[in-house]
Amino acid sequence: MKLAWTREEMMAIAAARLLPDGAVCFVGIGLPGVAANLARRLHAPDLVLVYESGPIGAKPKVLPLSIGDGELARTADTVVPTHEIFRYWLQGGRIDIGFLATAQIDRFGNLNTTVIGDYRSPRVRLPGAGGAPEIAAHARETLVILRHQRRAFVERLDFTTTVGYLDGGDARERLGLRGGGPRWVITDLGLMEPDPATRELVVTAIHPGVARAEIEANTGWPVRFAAEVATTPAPRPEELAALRDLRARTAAAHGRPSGE
Amino acid sequence: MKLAWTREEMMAIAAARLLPDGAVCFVGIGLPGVAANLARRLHAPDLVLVYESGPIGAKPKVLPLSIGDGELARTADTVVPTHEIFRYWLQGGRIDIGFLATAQIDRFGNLNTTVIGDYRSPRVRLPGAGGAPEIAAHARETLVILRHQRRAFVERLDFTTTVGYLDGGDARERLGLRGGGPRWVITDLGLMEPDPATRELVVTAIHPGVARAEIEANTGWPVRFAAEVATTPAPRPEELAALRDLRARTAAAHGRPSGE
Amino acid sequence: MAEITSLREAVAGLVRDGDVVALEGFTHLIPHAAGHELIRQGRRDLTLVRMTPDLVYDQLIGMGCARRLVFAWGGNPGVGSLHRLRDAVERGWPHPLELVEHSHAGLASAYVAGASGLPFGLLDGYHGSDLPAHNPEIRFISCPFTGRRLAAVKAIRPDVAIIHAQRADRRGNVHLWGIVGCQKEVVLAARRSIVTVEEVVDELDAPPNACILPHWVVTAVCPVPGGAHPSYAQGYYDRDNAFYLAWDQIARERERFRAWMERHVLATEDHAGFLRSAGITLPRERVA
Amino acid sequence: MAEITSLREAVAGLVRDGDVVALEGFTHLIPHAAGHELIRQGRRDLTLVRMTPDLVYDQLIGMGCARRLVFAWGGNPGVGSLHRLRDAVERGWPHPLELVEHSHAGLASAYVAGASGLPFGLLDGYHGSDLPAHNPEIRFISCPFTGRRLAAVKAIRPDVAIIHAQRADRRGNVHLWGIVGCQKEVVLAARRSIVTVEEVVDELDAPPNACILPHWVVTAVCPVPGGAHPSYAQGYYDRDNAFYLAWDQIARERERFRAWMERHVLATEDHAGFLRSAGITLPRERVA
Repeated sequence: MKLAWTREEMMAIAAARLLPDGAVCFVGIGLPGVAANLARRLHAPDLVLVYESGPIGAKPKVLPLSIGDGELARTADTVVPTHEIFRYWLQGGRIDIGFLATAQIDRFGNLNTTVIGDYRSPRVRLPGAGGAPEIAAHARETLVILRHQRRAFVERLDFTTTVGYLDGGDARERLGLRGGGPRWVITDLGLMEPDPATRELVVTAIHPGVARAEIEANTGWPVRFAAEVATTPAPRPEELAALRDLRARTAAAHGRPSGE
Repeated sequence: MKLAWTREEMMAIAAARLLPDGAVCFVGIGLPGVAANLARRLHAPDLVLVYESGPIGAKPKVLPLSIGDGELARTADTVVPTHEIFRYWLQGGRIDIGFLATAQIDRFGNLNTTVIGDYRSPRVRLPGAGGAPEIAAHARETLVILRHQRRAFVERLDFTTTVGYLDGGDARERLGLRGGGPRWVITDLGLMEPDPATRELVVTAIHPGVARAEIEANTGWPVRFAAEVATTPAPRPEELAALRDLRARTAAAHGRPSGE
Repeated sequence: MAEITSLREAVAGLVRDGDVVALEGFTHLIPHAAGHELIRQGRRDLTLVRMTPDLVYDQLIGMGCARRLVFAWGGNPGVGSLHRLRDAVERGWPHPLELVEHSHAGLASAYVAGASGLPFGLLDGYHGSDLPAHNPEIRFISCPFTGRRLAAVKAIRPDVAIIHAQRADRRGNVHLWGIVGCQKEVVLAARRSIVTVEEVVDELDAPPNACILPHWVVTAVCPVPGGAHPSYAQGYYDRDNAFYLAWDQIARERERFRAWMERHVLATEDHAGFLRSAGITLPRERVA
Repeated sequence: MAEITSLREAVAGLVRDGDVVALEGFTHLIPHAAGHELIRQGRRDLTLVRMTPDLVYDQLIGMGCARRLVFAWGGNPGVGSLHRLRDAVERGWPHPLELVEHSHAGLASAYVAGASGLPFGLLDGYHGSDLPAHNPEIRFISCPFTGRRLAAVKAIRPDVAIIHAQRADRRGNVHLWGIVGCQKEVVLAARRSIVTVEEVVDELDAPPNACILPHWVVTAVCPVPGGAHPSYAQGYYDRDNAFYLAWDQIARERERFRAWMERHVLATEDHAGFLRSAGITLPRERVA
């Protein structure tokens, strides 16, 4: 079946739907920017976007290519120093949703953005932690967005950059982290949520046109499915139109499609 | 002999002379403001005035009545938050001269601005520490200005608010304070400086028309005089004119004579 | 999230007896009108926090609203003593006042820690001073890298922060400028916040890095023109230095103080009524 | 105290082989021209410090200037990897690079500690992460009031801080606005500082609470129009997104990288020469 939308589009739209209007969202680098800005154009015009570079209340009209574009500063309610973002606004407990991308994730929502292979002689040197460890520690809840691939959904992280639920159960609480931890993982295949007791990520929704087997094949551990697995509602025309308009305006401004 | 100037004027002028052009001066509340602003009008037009309320590089045309007057903010190069003044600019080691007033001082330049009598049931409750403890700890050197009275120059402080040389010798260094400590004490009778070895304050200059006996009578410990005691040069006409003009403009602006 | 409301409603709804309340503003933008409203509504047993308790706390203390004072410098700037503060500390009138005493650097660090979600603030301070002996909220720790002894001050997290600012927009975003003290920090450190403003405008049009408190960190915004008097609001009116001088006489004796407060604060409805009753004209801003 | 001078003289006089050098600017105002000048003058064995090493450090690392990198996120923002950084870490080319790795919150706290004259910065961070196991400049301490475990990061005090700003006046007072990152902190934390600016003006006329570095905390001010390219200078020119994309190709192979750097950086006299040689036009600022 040829769908009228791509899985990339479904992923961005499914993520955008999870951002409630009026929430304060700390927008991590990469894919989160697309979904957060899409949400602002749909059901969440008062979603407050906070970027680690300093803008608070940014209202970009095109997707920024970086997390420090001039568009963010020009449209923000105010721009504060970077250290203040982390100390007053994040660590101070003012962020509702921390929205992250990652290179690797394990079944407990721990993230690796540091290295593939050994730290001292890595096979692939990834960019590093950036804001992620403290965003995931302090935001009231965390959303993680990434493409569903076996090399990303791994049995064992090469490096724990950012803590989700550690080894599950109440390990996160015992560590004393104040934020609630990963609430949703959004991929191009479906949605995962932590089991309330074990905190293992389980599939709770599958995007239209995706088979369970495809999720299993692309997850590096024996992935569990919730007792009731929903089918993600397909993108609505206004959602698709808003996303495509955003990308088109971004392409016109930057000469390329998106802020990914 | 009727002098053409008052001892108050001599004190302010003697203090102003000790502020070198280009130095960065943290201006404490009270008398320091008069001397610092006088210095700017005389030999030190590039004296940088930093006030604990936040103004950096203030260039007031009239004496402020408080250390947070609008005149300071309006004429400053920039105004930063109060906590930043203390953390980046003072504790960060950017202040050349900390300029303080006090209620009590002892022979080692320790200061009391907290209570007369017992802390828990004081005879006189004084305003408190304000910025003084850390100004005196971190400025490269400290100047202290106060009227020479027996109740102020005491054998023993009722309360040590702010450390000078503690009990003398290398006690200050042993405490680990990074600033150099009291360099001059300026009064309406003369100037005192710490003995290089014992760090006891000794009189090194006496203002014109003041007798040694008057200083002895107004100091609560057996005060020592340097081997060579200078006579402070009398106020020069341009110094007096600048001070009086400053006070006149202040009176016209505030309806009262000065920022004391 | 900020509600634009009257100061009376904001104080009634947000400040309770026994609360830890911080009215901030370093000489500039002192929330005097809010202090009066706390007095009118008869708040009791407050822990009052402030870098520089001046007239606003002299009034609250003299009217018996405070049980405890957390502070660094308590005087009438440029004039002299706070007579009501001294009367409470020296003679327990109208009742004893517990002191939690800091230096400016220490109290500022405690606010910054509160705003930063840290349990304590760190400073290279208090060495050799008698203050730590009288304040259990000052302790010393060792640097894990150098061994250097540093002061730790317990974070301050007020129940309510109250500040005055120049302007807010209709959503409740607040803009202040000039001497901004620790106002941003105290609002971020507090559970609830009240901001009185000179005016509510359609658009803030603030400079890019202006001191802005977004509406979602402010609980209530209350338009109170002249609400900082006798302090000042840069861009609106100057400091009323004559009032600071006059206060030295008004507050010197218990009876005259009580009579003045009863007549001008307790017997008036709001800040406009207070200004009329006390015959106050806001000093025009003098820009040299 | 700031001397207004050429970038060449400033680098020659103030940056030595083996120095700890921090080039700051968070996406905005990245001092690329200064990075080129460090390369032209052949500095070696530098410890490079930066929140977000991007193209500017890819170039310095690829040209063999760095021995050690202190950082939190090293990528080509919005594009992908830094190929020269990866080549140094993964294959030791042109020579091995020692990493001192932080999170943003940790490195920002280390700068703030440096600016504040504290030996360490405090944050509620790094809990459960593998980062502290690989970075001895991260330790944990206990809160003396609550017992809570908090991270301590060793303060960063660079020998030289290098930043780019929009404007300076003729005395060397510097004004920057928009995304200001940790630039003020890194200058205050450093022993010496170089600020390249778009222009030198007679009067800054900055807003009251603007981000200003007074001339007496800046060592050298160097007029370098376009000095942030391919980063941007708000109010002057936009980010050259096409260059960031192009860099991905230029830097992918060692030979092409070396050839490009030799032709456009080593063979040119200064930043104006670089811009001409590389055929760069500064993108006009697009204000929506």
